[in-house]
Amino acid sequence: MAVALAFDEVEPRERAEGDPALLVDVDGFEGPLDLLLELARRQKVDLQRISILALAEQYLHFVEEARRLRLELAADYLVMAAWLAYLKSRLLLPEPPKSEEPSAADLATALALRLRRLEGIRTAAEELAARDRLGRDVFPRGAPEPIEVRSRPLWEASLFDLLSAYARQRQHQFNARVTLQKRRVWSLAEAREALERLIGTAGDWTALDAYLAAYVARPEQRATVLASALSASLEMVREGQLLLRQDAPFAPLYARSPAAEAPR
Amino acid sequence: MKRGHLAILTRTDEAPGLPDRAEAVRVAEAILFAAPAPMSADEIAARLPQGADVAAVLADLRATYAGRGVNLVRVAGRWAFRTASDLAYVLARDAVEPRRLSRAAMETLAIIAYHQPVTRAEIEEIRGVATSKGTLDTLLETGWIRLRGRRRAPGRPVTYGTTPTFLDHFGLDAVGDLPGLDELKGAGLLEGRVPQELSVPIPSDDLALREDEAPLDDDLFAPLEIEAGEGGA
Amino acid sequence: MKRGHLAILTRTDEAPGLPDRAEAVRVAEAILFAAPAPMSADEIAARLPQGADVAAVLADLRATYAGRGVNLVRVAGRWAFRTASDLAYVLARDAVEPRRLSRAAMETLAIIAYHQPVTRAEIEEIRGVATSKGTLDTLLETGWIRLRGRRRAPGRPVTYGTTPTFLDHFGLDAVGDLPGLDELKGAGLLEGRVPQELSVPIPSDDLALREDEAPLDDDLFAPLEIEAGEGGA
Repeated sequence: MAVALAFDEVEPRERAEGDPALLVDVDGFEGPLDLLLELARRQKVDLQRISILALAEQYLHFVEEARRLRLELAADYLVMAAWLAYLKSRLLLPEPPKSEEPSAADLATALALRLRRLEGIRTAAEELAARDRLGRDVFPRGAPEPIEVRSRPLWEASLFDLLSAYARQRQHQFNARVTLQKRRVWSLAEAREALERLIGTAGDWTALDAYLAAYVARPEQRATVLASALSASLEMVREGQLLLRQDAPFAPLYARSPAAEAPR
Repeated sequence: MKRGHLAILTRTDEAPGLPDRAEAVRVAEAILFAAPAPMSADEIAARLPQGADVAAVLADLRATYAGRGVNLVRVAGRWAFRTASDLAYVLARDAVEPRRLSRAAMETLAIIAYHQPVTRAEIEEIRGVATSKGTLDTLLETGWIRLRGRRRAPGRPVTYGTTPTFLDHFGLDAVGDLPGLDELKGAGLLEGRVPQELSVPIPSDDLALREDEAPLDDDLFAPLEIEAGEGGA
Repeated sequence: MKRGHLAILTRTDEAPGLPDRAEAVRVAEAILFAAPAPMSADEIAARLPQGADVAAVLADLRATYAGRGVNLVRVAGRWAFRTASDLAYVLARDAVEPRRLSRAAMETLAIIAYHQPVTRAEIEEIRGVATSKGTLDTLLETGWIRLRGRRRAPGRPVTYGTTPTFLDHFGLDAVGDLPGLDELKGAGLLEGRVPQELSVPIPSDDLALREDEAPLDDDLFAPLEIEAGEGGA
């Protein structure tokens, strides 16, 4: 269905002078109902009291005019014209007594209703379009602040996890019983014992740090091991039981038994 | 008008019975200002201090902002702050001109809004012309209309309806607030030709399908093509 | 462009003869609300009614919003509406994310539970490895352990214990209900003979400090740092 009418001739459209009601300009109409509505409006009366007969005549006149101008009307305009011609004849003739078809008056009323409905929705469309529209007349917040999703940890642990973790610790200790007891402080006596073992085994200069590393069970014991070892070694040097050598300040300390032969 | 530290106090040792209304209003104000889209009263209530009366809080807030440069409005059953409409002239500079709908599209939209749920054939009957596929596509593209379901009738035509975005765009709380709806209804202009006994002459954008509507089912993505064949029926 | 009820707004003392201050405030309010980014006073001034004093308008607006859920603030010399800082929490949604404790944390927790009150050094002695600060922090975060006090001993190390939340989470009535070594063995969690000397002390999560515990006093917020220094002593 063609919505707008096409002109088959290039010649400028002729316009009936002086009578705008007969202006043959189908370009702006959207189908026959739209045209009918426009014609009805020109009757300048309430659509409810419109004369369908007059309207049908105007429409038919319009179509004739279009034909005279050799305008090609879309099929639906012609269908409407045929129907209106039929309606017109029905309206003019006396109503047959028991007809099975709807009466001419009913048909006219139905057409009027359709026109009113179209007009009603047109008005509504205009009112709708004229409303304060978002982004044209009213505006939302230009810089919305999105909801920040903060993840909150939900810690999961069962009593079983807790007990088995504890048991694991204790089990570890069952098995580790034989290892020497961990102490927070390495006593001088322990240091001396260790150094005496060193003298016994190492004939050559031995790096004290490396040797003592074996006694540092945990990192934080390093200080106490070194401190106690140093005190013990100084005492042993004084007693002539140990030789110490350091090549430069802060350089590694070496120790050996004075009894051993210097290899040099 | 209370300051932050006070507010925190109120939240922790909350007086039994009356929660602090002013604080609840502040919270609702903050939430609605920040929200990128309109929020339902329930969504707001979920964030208010316990026991706050969300309706009263919103009424307070609406009253506070009445007449201001920003107003609290209800759109699509939800709440949002919007610039006052009489200030459009100042803000128009920012406006990205919304796509102008053709007259045909605007009419089609109006028919969908006022007559929903409505089929393409019914739209055409009202307008008296065929509806081009482009018109419906354009409208679907705006996000203002949606395919609702299928009419339980021969050909099972797709039914169209409007969306909450439509209400938001046109500043409507509900389809019942459409302009001139009462006049159209009163004049009997909303009654369709179709199933008289089922037709309720009130538009409905309710998500629930009507009795005479069936779900779209799986041919969701090709409804227009399918419906196109129905025009002549 | 003035609305009827605007008079209500004229709360700001408006000098007669000057351009309508209230209207200028409304315009500024709407512009700032709709602005996608903070605006300079000059940009705002360019849109205000002729002759409006932008500084006064902004001062008015700032005063109006002071103490509300949304405030007018200056950001880098520009103006913008921002959620009141004390309400930041309403703009955040807590997503609960299930997380499991690391093995080290679980073991540390178990030792704290069984040996409380216990110091970090004691935990390390039992576990045989150093306990990272992160592990204790994580456990404090769970809300299952707490700093109890300080051991009356050289270095005054912090003592740890469990909280009522701990009992609640693990479904225990009291810490005394934690199964002993024999029971753990009975449950198949331990193997071998339980050495005599490995008895488990009776744990206490009593709020009252023990005789060998002193209160945390005022260095509450730096106990871990203080304790960290104690390792080498």
